[in-house]
Amino acid sequence: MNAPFQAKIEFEAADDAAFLDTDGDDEALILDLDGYEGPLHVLLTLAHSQKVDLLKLSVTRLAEQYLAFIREARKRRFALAADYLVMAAWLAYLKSRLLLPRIHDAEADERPAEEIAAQLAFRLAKLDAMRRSIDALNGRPILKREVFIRGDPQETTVVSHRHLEGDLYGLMAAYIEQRKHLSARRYAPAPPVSFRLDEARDHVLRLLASLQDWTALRRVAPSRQADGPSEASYLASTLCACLELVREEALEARQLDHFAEIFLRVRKACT
Amino acid sequence: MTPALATERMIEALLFAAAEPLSAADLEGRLPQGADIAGGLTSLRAWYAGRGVELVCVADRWRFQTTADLAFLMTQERESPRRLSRAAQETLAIIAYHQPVTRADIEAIRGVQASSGTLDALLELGMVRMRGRRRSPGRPVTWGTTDAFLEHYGLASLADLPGAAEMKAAGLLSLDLPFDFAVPNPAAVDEDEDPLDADESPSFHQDFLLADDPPSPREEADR
Amino acid sequence: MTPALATERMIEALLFAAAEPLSAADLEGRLPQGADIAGGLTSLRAWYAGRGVELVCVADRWRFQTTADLAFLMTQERESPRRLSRAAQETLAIIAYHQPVTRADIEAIRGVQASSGTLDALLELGMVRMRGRRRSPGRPVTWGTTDAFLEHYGLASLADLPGAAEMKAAGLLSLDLPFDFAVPNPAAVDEDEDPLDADESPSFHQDFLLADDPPSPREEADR
Repeated sequence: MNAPFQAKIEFEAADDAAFLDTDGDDEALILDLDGYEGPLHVLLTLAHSQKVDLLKLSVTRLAEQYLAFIREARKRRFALAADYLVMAAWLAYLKSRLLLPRIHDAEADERPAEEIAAQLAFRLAKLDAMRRSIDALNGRPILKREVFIRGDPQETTVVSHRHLEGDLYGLMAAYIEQRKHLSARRYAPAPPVSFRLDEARDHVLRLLASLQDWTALRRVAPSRQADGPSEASYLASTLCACLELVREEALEARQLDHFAEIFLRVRKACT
Repeated sequence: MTPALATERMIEALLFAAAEPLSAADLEGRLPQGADIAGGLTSLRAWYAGRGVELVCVADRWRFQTTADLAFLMTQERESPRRLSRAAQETLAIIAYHQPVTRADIEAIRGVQASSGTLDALLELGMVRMRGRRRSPGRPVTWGTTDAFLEHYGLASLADLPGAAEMKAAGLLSLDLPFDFAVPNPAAVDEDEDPLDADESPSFHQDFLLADDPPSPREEADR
Repeated sequence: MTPALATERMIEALLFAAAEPLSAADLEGRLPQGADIAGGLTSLRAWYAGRGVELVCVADRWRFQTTADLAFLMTQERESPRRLSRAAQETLAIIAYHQPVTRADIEAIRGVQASSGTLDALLELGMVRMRGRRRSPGRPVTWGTTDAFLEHYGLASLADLPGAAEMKAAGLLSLDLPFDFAVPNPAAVDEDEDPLDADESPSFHQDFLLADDPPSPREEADR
């Protein structure tokens, strides 16, 4: 059990305890031991019978009450657990110390009996506080005894919230796969399709008769076909063909400014 | 509709629909941003004052419940009471008022060895939990109550335990036996207490209790 | 309290706590004799008008339910896994191993133009972030992974990304790789990189990617 009680026990006293006489036979409680957890609980019940504040308890009287209880129990041949007898012995000892005049110089290492008695009273007050708190708690409105929550809580609609799936292995595999591709990769660009220069020249020659007035290069170049060369290629090849024809004095070209539109027309017969 | 009423209605609907109490944070997560949750709860509580259903705060969460004075009507809803033994109730009270508290503390207050069956029963009911270990020799496990305990007794927090303030003032909640006691406050964890290790889940309590405290024949009988 | 209010409160509590809707007859059976059930239901319905909860009668049975306009509150989010597209996973892997890496770097390794959609998806998932700008012509933005990336893959730091040895152990490295194949270590990078300017927040990434790289038909095919 616990230290303060046991430390002070003198075992010879235990034998005497049961035979210690007390007055107050009228206070010997008829006790049903089943109702008690241990000696402290018995003491608490006895203490309540004194009808005083537990901290102002007469420990001498309490000791007498307890010893009477033990005597009664023995008389009824209750099988008392050792705890009860140890407590009896300790109380008998404490009572004797409380009643004897104090000897100051003897046993200087022992605390005064009054202090120990006060400590016992305090322990009882503490246990009593807990017992009262049980009653206080049980007196509250308790869930499903006095108070009830919603009997039919509503269902909530579950909306899924997405989070990412994937593990480290997947990440490593994805990485390696690409590195493999990278090392295996070859540079093989598709050759660009272009508007051939001889085709461009034929094209311009076919248009020559219609180029009486200044016509923009853009209009001269053929418009882009679905699968054919790019528009830039048409323009570039047409320009080259035109410049060649200019050199051959079949066409005239002019440009008003850098990067401005280039205009072309048939060179008039020599004037 | 004023924004305040709109918030109040939303809180009302959420708490009404919920299967269990919701915290202010839960509500905040569901309501549009910037809603005045605290204000809404206050006015909602006032709105339901005197009705057959009331808004209460348990374990820092909010729930609607029927008022206690109408308990007589609730014959069909009432569960058959699961009575705790006197020993279990006392142990529960000691854990509630003194937490974090060790098995040895409980034994010291009750003056008898704690039966592991008692703590088992409380654990099984979800009323108590292992909180941590005290930083003292042997690093004993400390016990505390759960939110289910607060919900069962309709307590907003541990500070609302009945009589706690008076007992504390009288020094009755001190774990040190008299004269040089310091007063613990169960709601504030200021004690030298280490959290439990991850593998020390309550499901291992049995081993645990056995390890630091082999059951006595007395204890067996106590079950 | 008037008898009418008393009845109203009792009906309120009963309907609240009941596991299923109750008929007027059910209520009559549970309320004290002589209670005006019909009157109580009418005034209760009026009391709840405009609140977040309403009293409704379905198939002659009464129940409370949250009002229809608050149905949006009654949803609960649940996580469901989302698979990354192949392109996204590959891009993520390159960013992880080669960070800080520019878009051009990614394209060079993957051999295809990076789709802004892919980076967008990774940004949206919080897996990648803009790290800074490389000190090279054009000062291209560099990309790196986030803490969420580490968390998702269970990595304590970038140094824990599996290297060539682990890849070999996992059977991922085959003989057709060049024998000087190495995997960069993103944790040990001393690249010339400038921090992003304050106004270059990732929320502008869309404009950003579109501005320097309009999607080509090629890119579309890549999605």
